[in-house]
Amino acid sequence: MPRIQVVPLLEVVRETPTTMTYRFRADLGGQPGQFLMVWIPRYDELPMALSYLGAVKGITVRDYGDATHILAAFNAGDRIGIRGPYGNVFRLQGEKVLAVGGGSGMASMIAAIESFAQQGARVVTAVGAKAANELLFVERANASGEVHIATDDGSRGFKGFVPALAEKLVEREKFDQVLTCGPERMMKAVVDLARKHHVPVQASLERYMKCGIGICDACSLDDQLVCVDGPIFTAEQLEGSEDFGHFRRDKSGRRVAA
Amino acid sequence: MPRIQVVPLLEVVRETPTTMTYRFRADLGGQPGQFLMVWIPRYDELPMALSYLGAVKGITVRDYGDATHILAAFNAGDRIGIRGPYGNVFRLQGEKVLAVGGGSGMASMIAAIESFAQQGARVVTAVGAKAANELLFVERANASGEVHIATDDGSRGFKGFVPALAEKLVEREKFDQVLTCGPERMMKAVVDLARKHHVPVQASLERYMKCGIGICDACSLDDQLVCVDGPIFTAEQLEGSEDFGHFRRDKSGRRVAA
Amino acid sequence: MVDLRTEVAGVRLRNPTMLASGFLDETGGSMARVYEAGAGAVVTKSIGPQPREGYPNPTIVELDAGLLNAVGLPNPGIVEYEREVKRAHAAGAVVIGSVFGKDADEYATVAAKMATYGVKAIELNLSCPHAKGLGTEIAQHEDAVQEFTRAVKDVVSLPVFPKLSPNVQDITTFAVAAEKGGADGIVAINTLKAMAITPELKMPSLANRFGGLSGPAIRPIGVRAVYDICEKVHIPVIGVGGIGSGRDALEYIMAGASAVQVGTAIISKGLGVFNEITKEMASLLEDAGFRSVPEAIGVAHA
Amino acid sequence: MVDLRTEVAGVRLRNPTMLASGFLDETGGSMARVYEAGAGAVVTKSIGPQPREGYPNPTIVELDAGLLNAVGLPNPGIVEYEREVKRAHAAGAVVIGSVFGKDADEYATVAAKMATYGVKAIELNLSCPHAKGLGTEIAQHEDAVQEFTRAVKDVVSLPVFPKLSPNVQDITTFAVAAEKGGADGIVAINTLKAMAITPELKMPSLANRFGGLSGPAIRPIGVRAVYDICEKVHIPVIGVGGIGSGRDALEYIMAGASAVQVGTAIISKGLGVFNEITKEMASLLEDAGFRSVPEAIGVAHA
Ligand SMILES: Cc1cc2nc3c(=O)[nH]c(=O)nc-3n(C[C@H](O)[C@H](O)[C@H](O)COP(=O)(O)OP(=O)(O)OC[C@H]3O[C@@H](n4cnc5c(N)ncnc54)[C@H](O)[C@@H]3O)c2cc1C
Ligand SMILES: Cc1cc2nc3c(=O)[nH]c(=O)nc-3n(C[C@H](O)[C@H](O)[C@H](O)COP(=O)(O)OP(=O)(O)OC[C@H]3O[C@@H](n4cnc5c(N)ncnc54)[C@H](O)[C@@H]3O)c2cc1C
Ligand SMILES: Cc1cc2nc3c(=O)[nH]c(=O)nc-3n(C[C@H](O)[C@H](O)[C@H](O)COP(=O)(O)O)c2cc1C
Ligand SMILES: Cc1cc2nc3c(=O)[nH]c(=O)nc-3n(C[C@H](O)[C@H](O)[C@H](O)COP(=O)(O)O)c2cc1C
Ligand code: FES
Ligand code: FES
Repeated sequence: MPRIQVVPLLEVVRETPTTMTYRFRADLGGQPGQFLMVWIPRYDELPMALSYLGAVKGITVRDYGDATHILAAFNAGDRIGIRGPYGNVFRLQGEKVLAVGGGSGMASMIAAIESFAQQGARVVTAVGAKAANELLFVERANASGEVHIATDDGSRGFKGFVPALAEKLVEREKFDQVLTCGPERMMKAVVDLARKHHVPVQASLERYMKCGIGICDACSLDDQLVCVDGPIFTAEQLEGSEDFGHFRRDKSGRRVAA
Repeated sequence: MPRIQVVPLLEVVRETPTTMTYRFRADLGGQPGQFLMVWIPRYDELPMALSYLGAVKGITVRDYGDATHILAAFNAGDRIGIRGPYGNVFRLQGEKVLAVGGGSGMASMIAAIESFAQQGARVVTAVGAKAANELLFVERANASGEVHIATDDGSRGFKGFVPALAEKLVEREKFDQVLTCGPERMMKAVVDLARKHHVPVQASLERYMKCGIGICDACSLDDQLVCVDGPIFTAEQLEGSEDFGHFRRDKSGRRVAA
Repeated sequence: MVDLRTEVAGVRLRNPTMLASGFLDETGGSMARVYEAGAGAVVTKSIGPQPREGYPNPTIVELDAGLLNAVGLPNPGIVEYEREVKRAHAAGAVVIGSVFGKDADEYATVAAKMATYGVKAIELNLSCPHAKGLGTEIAQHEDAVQEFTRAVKDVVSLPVFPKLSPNVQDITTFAVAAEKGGADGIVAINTLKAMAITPELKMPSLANRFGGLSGPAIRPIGVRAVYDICEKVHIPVIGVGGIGSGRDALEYIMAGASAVQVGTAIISKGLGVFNEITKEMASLLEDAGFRSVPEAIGVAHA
Repeated sequence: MVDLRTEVAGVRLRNPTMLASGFLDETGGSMARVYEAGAGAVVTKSIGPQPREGYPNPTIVELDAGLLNAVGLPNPGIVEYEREVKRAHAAGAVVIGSVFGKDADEYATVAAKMATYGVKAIELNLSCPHAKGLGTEIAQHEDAVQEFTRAVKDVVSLPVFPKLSPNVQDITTFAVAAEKGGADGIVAINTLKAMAITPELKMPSLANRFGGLSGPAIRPIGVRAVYDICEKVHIPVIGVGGIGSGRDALEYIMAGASAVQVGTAIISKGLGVFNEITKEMASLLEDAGFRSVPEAIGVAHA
């Protein structure tokens, strides 16, 4: 049996001007934080977090570059290829959780937010975006706990970057853990502040991927592989990393500024 | 995982001047009537019935031609390759069973004789051989029921062929089924007499085999394959057969006299 | 409902599956049974001029990803084989006669005789990777493929399908040679040169040491061969190698095959494999919006 | 206890397993980790003169019997790669540098540079089946294999191991050419030309359409290649293709390999595969009465 499943899209939902959710039925499991390799026929195959885990799975994709732009024009009935789920899982530690999401990073965390709330945890989510209309999954997060908002332009909530908002929340309340996903510099700031406040943190990293299954070395971060050792790393794992927040690999494997 | 297991012989037991039992541990199941393909390294690979089904399996082999003659010189510690078990199974039908074995044919039936007896059936075995010292598994059959003996030279028991002895037993007592294994002409006689007396019969046939798994067509009998449809056939299946008792295939696939 | 009928060089098939040569086709009884089980056609065992015993056992080794064999072309010879073809025809089977020989003459002689038995086409086994000194070895050169094909075409008025070996640098040059020799279609692929060793016995697992690999392991190699060949020739191609499902069959068909052959999958799926393949193929074709098999042939080249 | 140490053309190995080129060897961190996980040596990704992005995704397709890939030789180029080799050496790894180029000169230039990084041997990738216009395609001719090998031998004083393609009629003629070119050892085999089609999308599964097949599917093909090569050359052979267990490794060693490389099995077994292989190998060797790896090399030829 081939590991790739071809699935027709059941529904395409616009979440923000630049972000769409694609829903489909697939014969696979999937836990919070895991991702699929998504084949956009004739264009590319990309890692995408599972933003819906139920019988009808979902991915939520920002129209970002060439392939995601093509995907943005897909409609219900169009077919994509998927394989996975791959990667490790967000783990609930304790009872009070702060989730800090930037931009499309919310797509990787929303399933964890919902799952942790369902397990009885208090989940506070700090959502950041450039502007109000780019905020992702505010309602889903709200239905699972408390939501705080930051926008770069101040069009909604706190004006500024979401790590600064997160710091306020951490100072206000003692959390048992912090989750984060978003641009790497943002995550670096969140990891640093969590470390400062002695709160355990799990950060979901993004790296260019080819295989998704731990052989091609495209996704390496120091001597870790984001596809199989991650995408979720703890502060301890990232401590002393030469790459995190600083370097990534380009398609040729060259180490370039992150 | 390769399907061939290499096993050291734990024990080699002489059963008759020309027949030896080889015992070995193997990671496989096996039910009464099934066979293994037995690789005699550097010589041949041959089908052999499982004459012992427990944790320590066994095959019982007549020193007959080239390869079995080589095997006759094997000792404990020597290694053979085995694959299987293959083929269908002797089935208990009713409560009174007559087993009719000729020569090394007892090797295929003895596990069924023991198993049927254990399930509570009355098992009467008619064992035939050229001479008294060639009788196989008389004691094991005796421990599982009643034994009657026929030898061609009259050196023990009934003087004559075992089908004639079987006919007497069938006339004496109403059996629910007949099992038989031995030279094909003998089996033909047994099948005919069982049919005459309206007793269901299961005959375990022997054909030259290559694959043992239903692809090479070496073992065909009319449009049946002895390796996967057999080796055990009912009188109904053999009724109208052009081959049974008359023709077999040689190694080139030519149809020759049985 | 998808129409599964197809046609290869004038040979009409109720569905695009055929029994591959060397599987349950030494006897007419078995061929009849395979046809009754749903195959669109049956290809005979490769038959030579004389009876041949083949290699000693072990001749077959099941591996994790495929089957290794060195049966060594056992066959009862073309004279005796008449009986088997007749038996298969009596059951209504569409029979394609596979032949081999040691040179062009022998191929032609055996093929001519096979043609008189009423088969619908001749397959030339130019590709058995483990039979020394037969045409199957000679045919590792493009010239020989062209010559043997021509020799057979000259003596039969049936479609002729040379079956090619993947054990070459570029199989398409052989396909082109066959086409030049007058072939009406190409069969690809035969088994790959391979070997297994049983470490516990410190020796090769086959009596013949070397053998040919078939089954799932070789499907991607066969699909590529068919795809490549279809870009170079104008005659139909019959795909074979590792097919065990409708999906597998469609890989070949979309790569350009007009029909497919099935062998090793019989081990795991039994003769039900033919019906299973045609059923799954029909449902996948339907999902993809095709109404017939010919519509799907070669679409992956787009 | 069986002594697992072995040696290939003077390169001493703590055990006969190596990481195959193309797996977790684009970065020094990963190579260090693989060595720490138990590999006897690590072979680098094949490195060329310039950075190269490789093909677009999908570049990898998992099939039932193996892995199909067309990554297209992505690599950061020989200059930048120094950093990665240093990082691997810092962890004590035994590193073999794999190189490619578009002609003999480029092979020699890249190899010479690689040699200055302190690697223990040079592997020449003469065999990638899906990179057009590179030496890997040119090297489908015996002359080129001899020439490229010679060119590299002329500029480095390390052992040189050409890695051969199975996509040829007879791999032994290439091994002989390599030996004539001065090779110190042969690596066999690279992946087989292959293709997969996704019927639901009516198109090839790889962006590059074609790719190379690795994994369990190709083990019997690799074992045969190694067996055949060992009958024709007098230099050591390193076996690669579908090895995932100690038993698999011993098939190659008994066929004549002095060491083995492991790639695709990492997918299913993770990096623990190296320890798993050496442990199982030791136990099978012990059962078979061998006290060291070299004693078992080539015993299946007896
Ligand atoms: C584990 C994981 C989960 C992700 N989940 C999501 C998600 O849920 N939603 C979402 O919108 N994005 C997600 N991403 C990021 C997403 O994969 C990239 O943004 C996307 O690949 C950009 O593709 P593109 O072709 O449109 O851009 P391109 O024009 O190809 O490139 C723009 C940039 O995107 C990145 N990129 C391109 N291809 C890949 C690739 N194969 N793998 C990783 N990064 C790549 C590179 O940094 C590149 O410079 C995830 C990434 C990872 C690693
Ligand atoms: C299902 C089955 C179960 C069997 N069980 C037993 C058993 O428990 N004990 C036993 O002693 N014998 C058994 N046999 C018969 C046994 O396989 C043959 O007697 C044996 O193969 C003879 O081998 P040889 O090399 O010594 O003789 P050879 O010199 O090779 O040939 C002698 C004759 O043996 C037969 N024979 C040879 N090779 C094979 C083969 N691969 N398959 C079938 N027949 C062959 C042929 O009729 C041949 O003419 C069984 C056969 C079958 C089909
Ligand atoms: C046991 C066996 C016998 C074969 N005999 C022949 C043969 O006689 N002639 C032939 O052309 N191909 C022969 N083949 C090759 C098959 O016809 C087919 O090309 C190959 O097995 C690949 O298909 P598969 O993967 O479906 O088995 C044989 C293959 C096997 C395994
Ligand atoms: C993703 C991938 C990348 C590869 N890259 C290279 C390479 O750069 N150079 C090379 O010589 N071989 C390369 N190969 C071939 C492997 O080194 C090896 O020869 C082949 O995969 C067979 O071994 P395996 O079955 O253990 O994987 C690559 C294989 C794969 C699957
Ligand atoms: S994407 Fe290939 S190793 Fe992670
Ligand atoms: S032995 Fe091969 S089909 Fe029965």
